[in-house]
Amino acid sequence: MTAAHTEDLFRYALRLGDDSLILGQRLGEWCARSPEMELDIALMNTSLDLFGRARTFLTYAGEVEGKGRDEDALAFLRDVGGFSNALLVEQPNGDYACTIARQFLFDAFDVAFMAALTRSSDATLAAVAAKAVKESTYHLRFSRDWLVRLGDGTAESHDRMQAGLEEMWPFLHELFEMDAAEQRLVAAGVAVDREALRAGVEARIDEALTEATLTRPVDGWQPVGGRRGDHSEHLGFLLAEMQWMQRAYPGSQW
Amino acid sequence: MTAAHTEDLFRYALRLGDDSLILGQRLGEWCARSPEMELDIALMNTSLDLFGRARTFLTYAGEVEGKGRDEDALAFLRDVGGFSNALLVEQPNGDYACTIARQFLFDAFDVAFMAALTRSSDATLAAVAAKAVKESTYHLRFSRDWLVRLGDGTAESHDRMQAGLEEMWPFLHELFEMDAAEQRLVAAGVAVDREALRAGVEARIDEALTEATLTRPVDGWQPVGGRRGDHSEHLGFLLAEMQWMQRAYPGSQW
Amino acid sequence: MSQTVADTAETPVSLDRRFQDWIDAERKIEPRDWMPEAYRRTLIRQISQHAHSEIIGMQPEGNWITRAPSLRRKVALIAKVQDEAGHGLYLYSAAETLGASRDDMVADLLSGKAKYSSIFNYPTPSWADIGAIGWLVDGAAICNQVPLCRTSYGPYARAMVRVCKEESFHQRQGYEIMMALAQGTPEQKQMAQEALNRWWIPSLLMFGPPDDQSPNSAQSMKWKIKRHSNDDLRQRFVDMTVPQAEFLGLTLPDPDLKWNEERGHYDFGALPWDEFQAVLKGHGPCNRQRMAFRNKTFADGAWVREAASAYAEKQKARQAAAVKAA
Amino acid sequence: MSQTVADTAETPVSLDRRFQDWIDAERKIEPRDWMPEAYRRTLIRQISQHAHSEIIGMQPEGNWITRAPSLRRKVALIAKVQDEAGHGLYLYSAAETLGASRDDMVADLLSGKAKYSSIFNYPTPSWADIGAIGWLVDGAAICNQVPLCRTSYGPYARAMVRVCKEESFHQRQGYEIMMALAQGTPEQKQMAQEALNRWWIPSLLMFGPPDDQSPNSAQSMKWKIKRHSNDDLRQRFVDMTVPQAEFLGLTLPDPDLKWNEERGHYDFGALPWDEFQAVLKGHGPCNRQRMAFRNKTFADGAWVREAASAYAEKQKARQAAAVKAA
Repeated sequence: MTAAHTEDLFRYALRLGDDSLILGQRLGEWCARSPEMELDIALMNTSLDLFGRARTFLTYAGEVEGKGRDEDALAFLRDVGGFSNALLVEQPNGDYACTIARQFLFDAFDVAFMAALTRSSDATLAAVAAKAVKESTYHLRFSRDWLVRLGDGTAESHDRMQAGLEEMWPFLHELFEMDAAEQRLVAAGVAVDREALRAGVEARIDEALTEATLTRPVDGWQPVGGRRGDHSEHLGFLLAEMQWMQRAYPGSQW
Repeated sequence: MTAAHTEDLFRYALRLGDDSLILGQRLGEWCARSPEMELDIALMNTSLDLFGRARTFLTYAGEVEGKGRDEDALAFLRDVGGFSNALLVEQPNGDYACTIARQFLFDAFDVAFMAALTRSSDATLAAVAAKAVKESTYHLRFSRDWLVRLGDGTAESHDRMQAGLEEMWPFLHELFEMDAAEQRLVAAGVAVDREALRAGVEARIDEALTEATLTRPVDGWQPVGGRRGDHSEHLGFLLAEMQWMQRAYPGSQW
Repeated sequence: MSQTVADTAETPVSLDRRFQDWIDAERKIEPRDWMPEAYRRTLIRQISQHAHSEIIGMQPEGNWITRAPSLRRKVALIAKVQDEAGHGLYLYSAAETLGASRDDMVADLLSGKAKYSSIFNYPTPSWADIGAIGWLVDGAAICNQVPLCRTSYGPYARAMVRVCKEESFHQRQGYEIMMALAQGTPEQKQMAQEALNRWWIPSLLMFGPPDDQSPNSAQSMKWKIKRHSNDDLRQRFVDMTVPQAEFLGLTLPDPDLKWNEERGHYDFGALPWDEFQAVLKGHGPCNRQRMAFRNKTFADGAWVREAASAYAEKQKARQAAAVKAA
Repeated sequence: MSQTVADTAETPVSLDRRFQDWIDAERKIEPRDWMPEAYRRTLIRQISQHAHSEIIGMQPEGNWITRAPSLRRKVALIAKVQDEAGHGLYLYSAAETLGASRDDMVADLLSGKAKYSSIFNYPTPSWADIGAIGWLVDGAAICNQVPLCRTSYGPYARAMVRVCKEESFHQRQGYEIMMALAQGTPEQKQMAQEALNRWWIPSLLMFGPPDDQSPNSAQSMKWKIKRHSNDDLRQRFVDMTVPQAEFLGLTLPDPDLKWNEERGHYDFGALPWDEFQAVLKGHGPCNRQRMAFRNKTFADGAWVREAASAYAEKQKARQAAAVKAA
C-alpha cells in the first residue's frame, strides 16, 4: 500500500465509523424516552448494531493509520473538526417522526451501500458489510414501517411525519457525495461508488413515501461539509456529552 | 487562622461561589430563548451578576485554600461530587414559569442572606455581599413581578406557575440548612445564621404568593445533600457542557 | 394443573385445600387453573411491580448511555438497559396471563397507584454508580429472584428463569466495572468507593422490612410465591458480597460489619428503616423525577400510539374491503 | 427640521427639493418632519433588517455561552450577547419613530419576509469562531456603521453612535480572543486559523454586492442613508484587517491577497458571489436552523406574553375600579 492509499483508506474507514458512531449516539439518547417499550427496545437495537460497526470501522481506521489510536481514542479524543460523519446523522432527534425520517433516509441509503461494500476488495470492509447488510435490512424494515404508519396514521402523525421528512431531506444529498480520496478508492475497488446507488435508493424512498401518503420534499438546499469536518452547531454538544468521561479522566482504563 | 477555620472558610466561600456559578449557568442557557427580547436581557443580566459573584467567591476560596486553584480551576476542574451548591440551583430550567419559580425562591432567600452577610467579620465576604445585596434586590423585583404576572395572568399561566412552584418548592428547604462547619463560622461572626432568616423569607414568599393568587405548596419532601456533594442527575450534564473546553484542552490559556 | 386439582363445581373450602395440596406437592399453577382470588391478586401485584421496576430502572442506568467512558462499556450498558425493557415486557405478559391488562398496569404505574422498587429512586451521579448498580442491585435482585424461578405460578417462574440468567450476566458486568475502577487511578478508586457508599444501604433495604414487620410474608410463603424470608435473603446477600468488596479493596460503609464465627454469618449494623419508609412514601431523592419522566414520556408518545392504532384500523378495513371485493 | 423645510401644503416637487437641500446641508431629519415615502420605506427596511440581524446574531454567539472556556470569557460573551439584544431593541425603537410597529417587524422576520444579515447563517462549531466573529464580523459591521453615525435620519444616527461604541469594544474583545489562541498551544493556534478560514470570505461578503451590481446605492447615497460604496468599505476593511492578521501570525485564506503599491491598497481575490446569492436565498449552512429556532422560541413564549397582557389588563381594570370607588 502506498502512503497515499493508506491515508485514503484511513479516511474512508473513519468516515464509515463516524457515521455509525454519531447515529448510534443519537439513537442512544432515546433510551427510556420512546413512545412504547417495544420502540425503546427496537431503537436500542439499532443503536447497538451501529455502535458495533463503529467499533470495527474505528479500530480498523486506527490500525491503518498506524499511530496507535484505538477505537476509544478515535471516538473520544477528537474535536468537532476531526469528525467526518455526514451531517444527517448529527441532526438532533426532534420528535419521534423526525428520528424516523432521519433513520429511514439513512437506512434506505445504507442497505444499498452495505450491499455494495460486501464486494470491496478490502477484506475487513467487506466482512463488516456482510454483517451490516443484514442488520440494515432489519433497520430499514423498522424505519420504513414507521414512516408508513405515521404518514398514513392520524392527521397529526401525518403532519409530523411530513415535517420530519422536510427537516431531514436536505441532508440525504451528502450521502451520495464523494471526494477525491473516495474516488481513488472506488477506482481501486475498495470503496463503493455512492453515485451509482442513487437511482435505486431514490426509487426505494419514493415507493415508501407513496405508501406513506407523504409528499416528496422539493430538492433545494443540499448542505455538505461533514466529510471534511465542517459540522453543524449540534455536533459540539453531542461530543461534550459523549466524550466527557474520557476528557475529564484522561488516560484511565474503564 | 487555625487550619480548621481555614478549611471551614474555604468550604463556605466555595458553596457561595457554587450557588452563584450553577444558577448563572442555568440562566445562561436561556440566551436567545426567552419569550421576549426584554426578558433575554433581564435573564442575562441576572446571570452576569451571579457569574460576577461566583468569580469573587471562587477566587477567594482558592486563596483561602492556598493550593493554587484559581476561579477557573475551581469552576472547570471539579466533578459532580466536588460541587457544594444547593440542589435548587442545578434544577433544569423547565418552562419560563419553572425558571421564575426557581429564581423567586432563590432571590427571596438571597436578598435576606446577602443583607446579613454584609455584617460578616470577613471583609471579603462582607464586600461581595454589599454589592450583591443591591443586585439581588433587583433580581427579586424581577422574579417576584413575573411570579405575580404569571400567577395572576391567564388560566394557563396560573397553572404553569403553580406547577413550577410545586416543582421547585422542596428545594427551598436546603437553603436554610447549616452543617457543623457553617455553624462554627456563624459562631465566629463570619457566616450568616441561615435559620434566623427563615421567618422573614417565608413571610416575603407568602406575601408574594398571595398577590400572585398562588397556593403555597405543602411541605413534604425536603431533599438535602448538595452541600456535601450529593447531587441530582442533572448536574453532570450541566458540567459536561460547561467544562468541555477546559477538559478537552487542559492547561491552555484563553 | 389443568383439571386435575380444581373443579369449579367444588365447594370453595375444598378448592382451597386442593389448591394448597397441589402447591405443597411443588407442582405449578398454570393460567387456566383455578386459583384463589387473593393468590391471583397477590401475584398480579408482585409481578406488575417487578415489571414496573424494570421499566423505571431504565432511567438511572440510561442516564449514562450517552456518557459511558468507552465504546465497549457503552455497548454493554445499552444491551443491559435493553434487557431490562425486555424483562418488563415478559413480566407484563406473565401478569396478563392472570387477567390483568398491560394498559391498566401501566396506568397504575403512571398514576402512582402501583409501586416499583424503591432502589430506583436513588440517583446515578457518577459512572461508578453504573458499576455499583450492576454489582449490588442486580446482585440483590438475583438473591431475591433465584428462588422465584421455583415459584408456584408457572408463567412467573419461567419468566424468572430467563430474567435471572440475564441478571447474572449484568451482575458480572457491574462487578467488572467496579474492578476496573478499583484497580484504576486514585480518582477512579475514589469514584468506586463513593458509589459503594451510596448504594450499600439502599441495596440492603431492597430485601424489604425485617421479618417481624413483614405481615404478608407468611401467606406468600405458604403459597410458595415467596420461598425465603426477607432477613434470610438479606443475610445471604451480605455474606456473598463482603468477600467481593474485600477482593475489590473497597470498604463497605458499615463499622458494625464483622464475621460472626458462632452464627457463621456476617453481622451488620442496624438499617435505617425510617429512610426505607420515607423513600416508599415518595421522599427518596428521585421519586418525583422518575415519575415525572415516565409520565412525560408517556404523554409525549400519545400521538405515536394513536397513529399506530389508526393505521392498524385502516389496514384492517382495507383487508376487509379486499376480501369482500375478491 | 420641524416646520423649517417642509410644509405639507407645498407641492410634492418643492417638498422633495427642500428635503434634499436640507440633507445636502448635512442637517438631520427628525421623526415629525416631512419625508418622501421612499425615504421612509428605505429606512424602515434598513433599520429593521439591522435590528433583526442583532436578534438573530444572538444565536451563533449564544451557542458558546454555556461552554466558554473561562469565567472571564463567559462573562464577556454574555455581556456581548446582551448588548446585541439591546441594539435590537434600540433599532426597533428607531424604526418605530418612522411609523413601523415592532410587532409587525418581528412578524416579518418570523415569516421570512424580512431579511437579516447573511453572516449569521454561518455556524460557530468552535470557540475560536467567537473570536473570529468579534474581530471580523464586528469589525466589518463597524466599517459599515461608523458612517451611519452621520446618516441623515436623526434617531438612526443617534442609535448608531451607541451601537458603534459598544461594537468597538466587542471587536477588541474578539481580537483579544484570537490573540490568546494565536499565542496559545498549537491546537489553539490551529483552532484560530480554521475559524479565520471560515469567516474571512463571509466577512467580505457582508459589504454587499460590488458597486456595479448594487442598484439601490445611488439613491441611498443621495439621501445620505449610505455614505460610502460597498466596494470602498470592503477595501477599507481589508486594509485594516491584513496587518491585524499579520500581527496574530495567522494567514488570511486568499492566495491573491497582496499589497498594491500603486493603489495604496491591498488587492484581494474575486469573491464568490454565487455563495452570497445562495445564502441570501436561504441556502446558507444555518438559515433554516436560525429561523426555526427563532420561530420556536416565539411560539414557546406565546403563553408568557399572553399572561403579561392579561395581567396588565386586570391591573388597569383594578386601577379604574379603585379610581371610581374613591
